[in-house]
Amino acid sequence: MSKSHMLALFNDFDEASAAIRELKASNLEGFDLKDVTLKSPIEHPEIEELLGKRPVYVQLFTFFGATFGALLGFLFISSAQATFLMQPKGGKPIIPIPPDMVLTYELFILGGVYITVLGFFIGAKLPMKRHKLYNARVSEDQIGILIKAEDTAMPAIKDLFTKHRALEIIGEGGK
Amino acid sequence: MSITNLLNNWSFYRNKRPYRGQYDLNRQYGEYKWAMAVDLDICTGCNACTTACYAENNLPVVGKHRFEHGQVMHWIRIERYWDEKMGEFPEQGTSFLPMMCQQCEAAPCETVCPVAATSHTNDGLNSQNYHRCIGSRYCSANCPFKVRYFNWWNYPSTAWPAPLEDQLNPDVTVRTKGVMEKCTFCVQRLSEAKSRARTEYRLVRDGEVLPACAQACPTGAISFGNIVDPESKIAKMWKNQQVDLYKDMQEKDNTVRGYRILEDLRPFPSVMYMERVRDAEA
Amino acid sequence: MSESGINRRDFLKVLGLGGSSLALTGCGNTDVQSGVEVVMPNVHPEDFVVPGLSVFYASTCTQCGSACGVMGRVREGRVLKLEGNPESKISGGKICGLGQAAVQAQYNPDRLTQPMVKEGDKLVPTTWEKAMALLDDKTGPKSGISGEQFAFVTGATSGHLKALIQNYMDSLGSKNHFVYEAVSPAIGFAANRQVYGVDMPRLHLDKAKLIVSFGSDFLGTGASPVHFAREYAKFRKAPRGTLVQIEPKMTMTGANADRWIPIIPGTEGVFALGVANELLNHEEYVRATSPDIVALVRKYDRETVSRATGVRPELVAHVAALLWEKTPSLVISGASAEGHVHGVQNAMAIQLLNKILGNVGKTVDGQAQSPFPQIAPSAGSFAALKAMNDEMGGGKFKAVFIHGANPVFTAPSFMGFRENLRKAPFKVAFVDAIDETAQECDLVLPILTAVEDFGSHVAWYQPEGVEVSIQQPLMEKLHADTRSMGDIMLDLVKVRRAEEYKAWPDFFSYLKTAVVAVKPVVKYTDTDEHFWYDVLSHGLIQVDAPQQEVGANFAAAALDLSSSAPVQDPKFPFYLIPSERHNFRDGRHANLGWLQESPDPLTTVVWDSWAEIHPKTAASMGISEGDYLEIASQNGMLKVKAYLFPGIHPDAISIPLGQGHEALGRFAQGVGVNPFRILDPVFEKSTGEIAMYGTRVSVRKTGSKETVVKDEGPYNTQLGRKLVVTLPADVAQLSKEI
Amino acid sequence: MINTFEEREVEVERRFVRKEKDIREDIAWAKINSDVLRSLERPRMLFWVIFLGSLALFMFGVSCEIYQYETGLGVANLDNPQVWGLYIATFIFWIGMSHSGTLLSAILHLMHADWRKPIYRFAEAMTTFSLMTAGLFVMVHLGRVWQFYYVVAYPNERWTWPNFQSPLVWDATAIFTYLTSSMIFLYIGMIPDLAICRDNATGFRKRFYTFLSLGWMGTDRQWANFRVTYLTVACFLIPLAVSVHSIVATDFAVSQQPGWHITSFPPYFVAGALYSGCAAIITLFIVLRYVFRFEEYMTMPILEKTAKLTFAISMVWTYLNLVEYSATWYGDDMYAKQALIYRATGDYAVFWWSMNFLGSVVPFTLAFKKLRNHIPTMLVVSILLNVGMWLERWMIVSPTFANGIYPWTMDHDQWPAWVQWGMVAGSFGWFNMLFMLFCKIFPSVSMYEVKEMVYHRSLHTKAHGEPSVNHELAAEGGTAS
Repeated sequence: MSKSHMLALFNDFDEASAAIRELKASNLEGFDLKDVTLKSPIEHPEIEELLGKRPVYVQLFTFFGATFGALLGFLFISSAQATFLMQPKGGKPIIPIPPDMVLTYELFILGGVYITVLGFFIGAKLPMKRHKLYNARVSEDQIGILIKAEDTAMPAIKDLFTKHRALEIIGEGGK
Repeated sequence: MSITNLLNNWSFYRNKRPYRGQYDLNRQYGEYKWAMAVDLDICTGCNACTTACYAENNLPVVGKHRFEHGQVMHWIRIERYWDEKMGEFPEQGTSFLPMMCQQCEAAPCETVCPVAATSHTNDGLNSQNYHRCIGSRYCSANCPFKVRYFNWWNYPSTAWPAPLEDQLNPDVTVRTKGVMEKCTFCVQRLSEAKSRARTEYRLVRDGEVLPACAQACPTGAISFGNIVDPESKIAKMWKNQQVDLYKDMQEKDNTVRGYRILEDLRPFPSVMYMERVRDAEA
Repeated sequence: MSESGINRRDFLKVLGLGGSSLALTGCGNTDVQSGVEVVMPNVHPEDFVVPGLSVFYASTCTQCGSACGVMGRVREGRVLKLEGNPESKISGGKICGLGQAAVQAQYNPDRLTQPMVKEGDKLVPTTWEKAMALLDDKTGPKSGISGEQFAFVTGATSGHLKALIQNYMDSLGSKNHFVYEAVSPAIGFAANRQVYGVDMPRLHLDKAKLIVSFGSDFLGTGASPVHFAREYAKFRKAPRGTLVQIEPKMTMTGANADRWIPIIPGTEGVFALGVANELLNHEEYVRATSPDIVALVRKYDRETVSRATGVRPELVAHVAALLWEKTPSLVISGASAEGHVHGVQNAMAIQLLNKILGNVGKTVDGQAQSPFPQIAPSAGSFAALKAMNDEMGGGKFKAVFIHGANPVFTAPSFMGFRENLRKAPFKVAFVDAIDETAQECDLVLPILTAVEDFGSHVAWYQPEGVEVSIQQPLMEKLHADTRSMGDIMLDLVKVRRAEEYKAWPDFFSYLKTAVVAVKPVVKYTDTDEHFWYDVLSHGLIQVDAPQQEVGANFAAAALDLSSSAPVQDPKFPFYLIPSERHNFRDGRHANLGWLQESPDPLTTVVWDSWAEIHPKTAASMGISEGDYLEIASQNGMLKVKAYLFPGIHPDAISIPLGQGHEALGRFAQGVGVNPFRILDPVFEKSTGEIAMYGTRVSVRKTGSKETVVKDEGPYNTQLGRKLVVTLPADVAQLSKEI
Repeated sequence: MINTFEEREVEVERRFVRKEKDIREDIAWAKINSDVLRSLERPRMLFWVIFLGSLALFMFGVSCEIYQYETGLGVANLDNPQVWGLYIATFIFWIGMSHSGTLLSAILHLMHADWRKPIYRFAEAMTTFSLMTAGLFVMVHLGRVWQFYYVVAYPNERWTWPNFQSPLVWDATAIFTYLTSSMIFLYIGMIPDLAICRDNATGFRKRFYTFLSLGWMGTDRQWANFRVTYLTVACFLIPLAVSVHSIVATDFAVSQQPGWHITSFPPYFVAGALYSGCAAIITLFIVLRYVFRFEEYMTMPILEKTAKLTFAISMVWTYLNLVEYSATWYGDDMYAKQALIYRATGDYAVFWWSMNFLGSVVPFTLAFKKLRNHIPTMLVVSILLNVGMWLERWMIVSPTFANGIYPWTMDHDQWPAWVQWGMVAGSFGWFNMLFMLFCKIFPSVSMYEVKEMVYHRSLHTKAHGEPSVNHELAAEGGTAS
């Protein structure tokens, strides 16, 4: 059994969501909802909901990034101060807490931001090659639904899309 | 391992300075604390100290134009103040104040240097590390006494036309453009004396070493020594004048002359001044 | 590479040189003659070079006449710094700024490094052979010059060089050795001779409880500033002495006074007599004073004195009360009291107070009597130059030698010294840097500076015994083509007296012989050689000598100051005070950068001249700081910036001496103005000295303005900060201090 | 005609609640793309003229720096104690300028203020570039700039570290964090737009945008991650921005100098930063609107909102300023009081009073609706406000040096040399250059967010109006009602 891709472009978001809703309800053989990818010029939390729970792990990265940034920051700074030939300055302790807190705070943010972005790239799988069925119109004003399904399920899906006034349906190999 | 180091010595690293016991004759690397006392009553304002400092510390002569722009490099300067309540004439003379780096124990300049070019030495000096200095001038901005001098120009190439450079003291660095410099209490002399003393298994004797200004001063208004040694003249003078190195604000009798300048900013200077005396009945 | 004229090999050499000279500055060999750093392994340093270590040699400072003993710090054959010689009774291990700067004279970039001869209007380099030949041609036996036709102008001299100069004059049969000092103590000496019978008594500042100084800047400029500063420090220790300073313009000493009293210039004697009058209210003082003097003094009642001096009447009584209260006291007269037509009388009137108060023998004492009159100091005077100038103007001199003085710069313009000097056909200057006088000379011979040369000095103020200060080279000579003044003089003496001097190939041997001859006087028993090295290592010979007798002779007639009232001239309403700066003196040190940049203690002005004017006067004339003023006397005009200075009498204008050079190199030239130029021909009547404070000037605001370059900021008070705190003397417990 | 209840509600909202729409709802998405992409087309002659002018200005600044580098900082006419001069003043100015980008993109994003969407992109670019400009001044003012890397905590065999107590090190760290974070933020936020550019570009530019857009396809997964990331970074950026200028304030506040040693300095600096940033946004808003004909996106209602925001911030700044003065005046710090009196009456009095006038009085023009909607006035006022804010920074730095704690070294007659002015001018050239390049390379209006705006508007309209077949029609319906 081989799976192939198909992209349908819609002009109307409501139709697109209706199409997904119907796909979800259809329980077609050889088709799984997780293989549906929505491509859109803007974000659509409401349609994403239809696609089921697709967890985002960015915040986890954020948490660890910020924690490690702060922790390592403080340890790095204070041990640097302690080993730097022990230079007392201005009557302050060799490891002065308030200045170190300022830097710890900055490193907390630095770690947080960097690792969050790293998490984003991992989560969004960026950078990636564009899908061969990518169509430039989804970056303009059309919404695209990319599905991956068994070849057997394809005609049914195609019908479904056509029913929902898909402007264009592009299959692999130009079908 | 630095984390072990941190954990083992945490309380030491958290000590605020100066703390009593920081300097101790029996403690290695704490047996010296250089301090100064300036008797304003016998300072005549003659500027011998200034010139001596030029000679000892390779200070550049900047010339009229740069002097006008406030770029003079005198590490010790004699200030002259008229009495605020002066009438038509200064009937009680004037006040001279030799001002050099106060070698503060809690030096405002040290904390702000971004590259740690200025920090405290074990013998209580506020050191200036020329080759580490990047010239941010923050230390000067934060110095309440304004005794830090910045090399605005490339003096080594202009200030000593040949053969004047032959006079330069080889013990003292000639500072290039872009670094901060200031009075060091003639640290080159102190190091030499300390090293000499070490080879003889002893401490530097009282009076064995003097900075150039103290050595030149014709009236002997500048006294200098190791305040850790209770037998030294300087320690006795500080004690007698009821000035305590470790106290930010002194409580002293009215009859006693010792004080430190700008104590309200709590820099804990290492230079004690002794009040000018004037015969009010004269 | 080839285009820039450097091939690879040269390039590598340069690299090698640069690298190793960096590494070796501490331990490389510096050729002291050329100053060139020699890159070579340090296996053979010179005897006196201990690489990396400083060696101290004792010598004598010649920056002023005090002859302080100094120690020169020598490192790798270069003298780096001077410190005081603790064995010297004069310096006591201390040194002033002026003394410190001697090393800058040594390394001065504008030093004269080769003999110069005048061709046309210009001085051009020549060789020593040619120079000495020219000298021989003009002054040698063949020239037929007579002693009358020869003149030698020097600054104050002492020691064996003075003896040698004297011998040279003798060999020529000349008596025309003119000892000239632009700022000379001659008037004070004259008064002292009349009163005490000596040039200069010994003043015990440390023993006095009260010092009343009439314009004596003993801390800054006087006879022996370093010594007096040390005495002053003792005077200020418990029981703390009180200093009262009476002068028209605040000097450094005045700045340290407990009471500073401004006075109309020239009326100091009147004030002194007024104080004497008050003192004579005490019966015991009357008993000790001769009746004619009492009668004279009685004329000076408070009101009269106040009118004459411009000082409030109660202050006259106040000073007298202080003198009554605090004994022993010491009354000193100084330059600003002496530099007047009646200067000697002023000084005597002031010294009279010492007599009345019984200070003579207590705080005023005799100096030690020097057993070596031939090397005793000859203090210079203005009168000497005046006499010389008059004779020179008559075209009398065929040859003039000048050493240690710069009369073209310091002689007032009314003398026409420069023009008269040109009348002499052959002028020779012995200098280490070309000054105004040398510029006028036909032959200029480069001599060694004090730190390169041997010599001996005797100060005219000896605090304890007699100190013969020995000067030895602290380094080899820096410039190969310079010669010791002593060597030159010895050569010149040998021209006529070769036989007598053949034993001494150079001045060093002459000096050594002469010094060794002192051995019996100091009861030294070891060998000559030991004595010599002993002397060199101590830098001085301390001789115990009997004290001079000090009398106290006052004649009422000599004290009459009734004619001393200042002449009022509406065209020139201001008194000119050409003040002597402690670092510049008569201006011979203006070429030292350190001194130019060392702020004047009171005004903190640097690198310039300025006119001090009282703020009240300035306000009435609309003058503010930095305004250019035209200060004109009958003999000239100076354009100089105003500095508002409260420590000056409102009727006086003060311009410091020492600046305004037209020569003397890059540090001195074009800096400030020279107030010597505009002095009026007013002379002290009994000595013929110029009355330095007798010139009257007018002041005009020009309208142009420029910043006064000074260390002082925009405020001259402490703005309420606790920087310098003043404690009343009765509260302070100095006796409990350490 | 109002017929139905829904229609009436819409009308009420149009008239009273949302008097004017920030942006028209009938803009077709394709038009948004083409309008914004148009700004990336080959520039006109005028662009090159201004660009070359900026370059020349920048090169002048560079030659000043070369001269100063060779000769020493003395050529800037700095002295003891006037050690900082215009360099640090202008440094704070540029740092302050950077804050408004964060305000618009992060704070207003969290607060769901939709009107920020068309203008935040260039504001954020402004943030990045003004930080880069500020960084120049840190370098320029160093005595030995060739050793600036000593400030960086890099591991080395000598165990030599920077002094972590120094506010300058905090500065360096904070600015590094801020610069990189805001660059990342700008970049991340731009990825969907870069994808649009990619899809519309050809040739070299296509490869360039393809590389930068990282293969963005607008999939649901990408959008979901994007949304969270954007929100999280925004959350970090707000405290970061506040901390950056607070740290710059501590450069002064931790020192003992009178006029600097003030507790309220951090909020005062932050307020000043937002203030000058907002004013700069107005200036650039007007310029971009005119140059790129962005009237449909950078609309008057948005300008008015920005102006209102600026006014509010100006009043915060004024308040904090007055707090500083009165705390000093009624306080017991003699040094600070003398310094304050000196500022008001001394050599800098003219600048100090102009600073107060420009900073506290001129913003009242923003209180008038008529003036808010008058573009030339707004242009002039926004520039004046920034002049005032620049003066404020100068008045913080220089008078304190001139009249510090120590009376002997007070220095009243220092005037910055042409070298300093040259570098200040050069910094404007540098900023201009960068900004102009940015506008020609990257879309200065966020296309996808404007689309969202239009989309949400139409959704909103749809909720109350009649259902429509496609969104274009819906938009039409929205305006018809």
